Amino acid sequence: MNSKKEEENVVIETASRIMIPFIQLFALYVITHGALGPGGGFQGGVVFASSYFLYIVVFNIIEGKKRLPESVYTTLSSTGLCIYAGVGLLSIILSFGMAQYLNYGFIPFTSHFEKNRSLGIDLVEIGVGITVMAVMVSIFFDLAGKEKKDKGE
Amino acid sequence: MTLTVESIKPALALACPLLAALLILLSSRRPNLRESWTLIAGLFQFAIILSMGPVILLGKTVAFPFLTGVLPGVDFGLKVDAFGLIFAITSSFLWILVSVFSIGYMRTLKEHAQTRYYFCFALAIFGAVGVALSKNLMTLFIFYEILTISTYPLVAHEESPEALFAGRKYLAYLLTSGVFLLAAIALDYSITGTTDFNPGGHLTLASASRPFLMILFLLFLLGFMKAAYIPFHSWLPAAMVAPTPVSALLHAVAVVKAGVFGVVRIVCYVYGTNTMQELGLGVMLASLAAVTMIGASLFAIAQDNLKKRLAYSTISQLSYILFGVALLSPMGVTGAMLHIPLHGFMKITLFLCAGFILAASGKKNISEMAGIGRTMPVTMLAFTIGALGMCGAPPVAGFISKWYLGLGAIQSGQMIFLAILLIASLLDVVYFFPLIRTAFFETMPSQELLPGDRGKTVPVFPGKPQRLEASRSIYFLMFLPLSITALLSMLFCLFPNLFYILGLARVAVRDILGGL
Amino acid sequence: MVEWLTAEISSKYNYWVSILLMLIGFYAIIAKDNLIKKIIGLSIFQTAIFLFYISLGVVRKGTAPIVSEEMILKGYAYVNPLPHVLILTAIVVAVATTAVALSLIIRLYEEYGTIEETEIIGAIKRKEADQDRPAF
Amino acid sequence: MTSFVEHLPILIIAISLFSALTILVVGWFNNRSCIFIFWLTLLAQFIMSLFILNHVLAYGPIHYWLGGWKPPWGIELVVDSLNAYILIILLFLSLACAIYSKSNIEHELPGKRVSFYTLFQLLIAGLCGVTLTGDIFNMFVFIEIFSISAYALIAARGKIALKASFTYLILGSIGTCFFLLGIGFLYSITGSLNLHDLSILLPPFYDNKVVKAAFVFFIVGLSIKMALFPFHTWLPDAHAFAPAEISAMLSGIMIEISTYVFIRVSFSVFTLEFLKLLPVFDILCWVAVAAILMGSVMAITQVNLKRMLAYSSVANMGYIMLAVGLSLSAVESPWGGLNPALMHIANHALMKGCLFLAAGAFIYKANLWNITEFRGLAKKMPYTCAAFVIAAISMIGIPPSVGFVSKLYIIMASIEIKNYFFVAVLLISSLLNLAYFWRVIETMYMKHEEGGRSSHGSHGTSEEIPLGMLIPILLLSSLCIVMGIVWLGKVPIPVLDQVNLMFGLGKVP
Amino acid sequence: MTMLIDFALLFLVIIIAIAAVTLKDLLSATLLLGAYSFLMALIWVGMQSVDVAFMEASVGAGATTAFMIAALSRMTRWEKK
Repeated sequence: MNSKKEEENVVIETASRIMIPFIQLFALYVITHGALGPGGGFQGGVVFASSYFLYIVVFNIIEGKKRLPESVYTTLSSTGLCIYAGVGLLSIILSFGMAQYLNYGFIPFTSHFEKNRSLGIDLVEIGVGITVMAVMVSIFFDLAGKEKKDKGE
Repeated sequence: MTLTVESIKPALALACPLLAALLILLSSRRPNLRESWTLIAGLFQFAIILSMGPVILLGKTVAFPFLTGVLPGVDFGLKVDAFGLIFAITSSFLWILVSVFSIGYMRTLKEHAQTRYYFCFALAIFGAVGVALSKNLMTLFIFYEILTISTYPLVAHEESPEALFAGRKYLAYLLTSGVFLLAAIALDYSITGTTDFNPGGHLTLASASRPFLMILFLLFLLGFMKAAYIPFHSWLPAAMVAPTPVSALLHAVAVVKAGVFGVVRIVCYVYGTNTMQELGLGVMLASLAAVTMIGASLFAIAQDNLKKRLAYSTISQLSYILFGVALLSPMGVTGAMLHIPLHGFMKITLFLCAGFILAASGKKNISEMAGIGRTMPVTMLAFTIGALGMCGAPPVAGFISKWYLGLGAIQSGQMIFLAILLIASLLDVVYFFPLIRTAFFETMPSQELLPGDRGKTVPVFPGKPQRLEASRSIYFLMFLPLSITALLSMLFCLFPNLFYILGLARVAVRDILGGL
Repeated sequence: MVEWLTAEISSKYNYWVSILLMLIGFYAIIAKDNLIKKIIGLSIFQTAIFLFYISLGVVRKGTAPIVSEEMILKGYAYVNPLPHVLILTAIVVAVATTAVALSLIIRLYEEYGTIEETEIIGAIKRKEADQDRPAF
Repeated sequence: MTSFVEHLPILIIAISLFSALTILVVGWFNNRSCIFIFWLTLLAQFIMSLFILNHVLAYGPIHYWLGGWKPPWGIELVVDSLNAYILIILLFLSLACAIYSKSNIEHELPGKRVSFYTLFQLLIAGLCGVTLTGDIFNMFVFIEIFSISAYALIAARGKIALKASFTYLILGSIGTCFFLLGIGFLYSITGSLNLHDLSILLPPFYDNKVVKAAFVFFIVGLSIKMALFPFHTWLPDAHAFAPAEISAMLSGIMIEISTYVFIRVSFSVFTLEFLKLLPVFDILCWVAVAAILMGSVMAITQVNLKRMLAYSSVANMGYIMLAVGLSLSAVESPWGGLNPALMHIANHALMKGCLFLAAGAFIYKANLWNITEFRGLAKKMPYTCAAFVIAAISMIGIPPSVGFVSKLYIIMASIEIKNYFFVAVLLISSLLNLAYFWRVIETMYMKHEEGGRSSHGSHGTSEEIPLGMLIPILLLSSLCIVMGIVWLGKVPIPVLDQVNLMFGLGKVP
Repeated sequence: MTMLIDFALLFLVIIIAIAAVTLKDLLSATLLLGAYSFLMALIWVGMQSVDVAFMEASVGAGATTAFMIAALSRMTRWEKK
């Protein structure tokens, strides 16, 4: 029974192995082009997370957890948010209290104010994307988690 | 017209019991220390309060503002005037005596939770003296409620179902009355913008419509339910389950006196005698008082339990005070003011006697007390003095106040009031006399098994009269205060100006009505 | 009357649909016993509100923004691409709520073995009656 | 040039988020240190809030434009005296609950410490956000943030709490959806979301039906969130079965924050002129009166202490909303305008915080839930019981406690508008409070355990809770008295006066 | 023409919403909810709010559905009554 199932899954596994990188690539595209077109950190993050959903659905949750252990996604989610909130703080710190929170123009990436601003926004988008990805995956693990671990084996 | 002296003395006087309460809590494991705090605080407080007497007699008032300006026109502050000082002197002096008595009583009966007892007692005195020294109704209300809450654990001290029921009844009545009082104060404030006590009153006919003022007076009257007038008196006999010193506190010193004190404040210092007269409220109050005086006396006759009988006697006696104020005549008001301390001294004598009898012999009911005058002669003598005072017989203090009350009734021109006063006094005789007769002139039944009262009775050997009073050294602590109060009750008749009391009453009446 | 109605419907059909959807969602929240169904209802309800918001943006493109001259003089110009951004946030919030609700449902199922509300309440009541204290 | 203090509002929110994440990460390595991060953050936030209050009182409101974008395009944080006041209450109570939670959570949810503190910190971030923001949509987002954290925190205990949390989730979501709809209506009319901006743009449309509908949506949505009488059904179970410090937060500050939002929306967005067009506030008064009576009566019937306290919260929300309802018509100086409402918000936070923490202490020590089980408790836990009594007395409204002061002010306000029915209801409700609190006190102090009296005098049986839990309880209970005296002495009134001045309430001096 | 598509989509959305609420099979209901979200996203594309549509498609139709299926995998599939 078990072996049969595995055989059946070959097609799906292969297909997903091919698809997942593309999904992730697309997610990265969405994240980085948030400021210009539709999309952004959040959507990209969700799309990125959905590649993991696919992985978990096709293989199983144990495999999924091996790929992305709890410690990793917890750290990722905090790192992402640290980037997001930290950039905001940086703008206060680097301008010595002149600029407001989230006023990215004051972060000296380049000498150009507006460029700084767009770079800052990109950074924030990346932060958001990482966080959303991690959080979505963690939610999915939590929801689908325990029972399968018990029954699946 | 009256000069105000700013002084910290009122605040100090209040701080004494509060500090004592804290110290009592802290030294809960060392009974001797704990009880000495009470006594020390009591002595200090009495000294401070008494020291204000001469100043007040000069017609000045002593004030201590501590929180100004919360509601415009209402400062939370203390102000001592003649009338307030009378009450303050009474309660602070009696606190010392009752404390001494308590020590003996509680130790003899090995009562539980003594720390709580002394703590609440100190708080109750804090409340009572606060009521006496309050500058306005708002401040008075605060202390009034503190008094209510802090006496609850005392009433329910025994923690038996009966005591708990009594405690609940006590709270239900008194906090409900507090609610009425708050409503009345708020209404008063909303129409006049002040709640200060003025000797002439601050409510006039101009401030609101007649029905409004009458309803307001009714609310105030309901608010001072601690005065235990007749339809709302039943909490007082119920509270008799408390230990006897507590009953003494409730009946003679703090609680009920705070009630009557409040009513007098309302009549003389909020409404003013003129407004009362014009509204016809005096007659109403007098009728209420008359009904209570006579009704409570009749109830008292039917009681076998000594403390219950004394409770009804208290209800009746309190109404003398209401009655005196309701006469709205100088003499009547003087009588009422005098009756507050004088009744306090007499009633506390009676209660301490009852408590001593209970502690020493375990007897609660009058029918069991046959011949007790032989085993406890001095106690019963003191009791007799107190009882005589209640009836208004000359060598005891009660005579003075009744004399003034009678004069007041004549002064107000309504002879029916005088008649009521006489009838009530007669009834007093009727319910006290049998007790004295039983105690002194009936012999003890030969074979007597003492009621197993709370398992703490001291055995009395039948048939052999024995001086119980001196049998144990601790009894001295109970024996002493009741002798002092009995003695003082006599002295007040001879020297009514002891502790400045008559003088203060005169000053107060002069302020209110412009002299006797 | 009919014309008014058709005019009303054809000009504001988005709103009518969104209100209809809200009612459907609300019905599910209130009337359905199943907790998952309640969540579905909640999702529908929320999405309907988003539809309402988006419709606002569309209508505003056709009509003039309601701004008086006085306000323009004061320097307030009101053409605002905000609602879209708002809905993005609101969608995030909605999915978060759903996730929390789902995890609650899972734990409820583990605890009581059912996801029907009345049965859960019944179980709690029974337990309380047994122990004479809260089911803890 | 912005002064340092002007950065504080955003920092309060930001460090709250930061610390939530830090706790999560640090929790992986060492879950004992979480609590210290949590404490430090809260302490820092509390100190910041003091600075903010000082700044606001001295120099006027702080307007902070996030990202340097000017409103109405950007998001704005506005701190005026109302926010600053609420913020201090919020952070103070959070601090007390945080200190309390160390021992309690170790005992109650040993395995979930890290996630508990993370969520707690998020809850505080959300509450701070709601308080500080000057943008109505932002408000919605923060409301959802703290609500979601609250759902999770309530459910932390499992079993019955799960059901309570789910009910709250459904009703809360409906409430916030209504709020969102209200925002949508307003936006469709004005095209702005900034609170101040809206108040400038709205006046021409006051008789527009859409604006009125928006207002009604706000009222209904927020009534659900603040558990006003007909919508209170979620509250008792949610408050009763959450961990103690969360109950304290829920009752003490969370529903009050919803009230704050209501005040903010009514007075800052729809200004006085609009409110005077509609009889909404009069209706609100009557609803609040119903809430007071209903809550008190239901509280009397409860056996479970925490559920009783929860119903008492329903009644207290009634007090606050009654005070808000009266704020339009009562103008005389000390009790006019929003004074009584704001006072009661602070007072209720103190009292309910203390009561719930004490109730949690009983559960912590002996798993005592029902009032009948409290026999002789005063002997075992003297300090906790004393604190409980003080807070209970304050709830009843015995002077000079805080409860008395707010009750007095609401009564005076009702008298001013000559509605003696409200006065009667307030007074009756204080008697009802007496009825249900005295039952507890009596059981704790006056009744004995089975086999009981023999253990008198033996002091060895004292089973007091750990100091970390005791200190916040004692702190809050002593503040119940101290603040009462402070209120009577009129000390914090300048803040409230500024609020009234800002909204044009009360008598114009 | 666009209006017609709009009408069709809106009509479909309502039908699907009703179906999602009434179906006894929770898994089907969940999937219908995903479809509902997706159609909603289409409608929003028609209203020129691509950004929101993208979000709804990824989050509403994607993540939410995934979560619900994950949750359903741990409990009963059928609604009682």
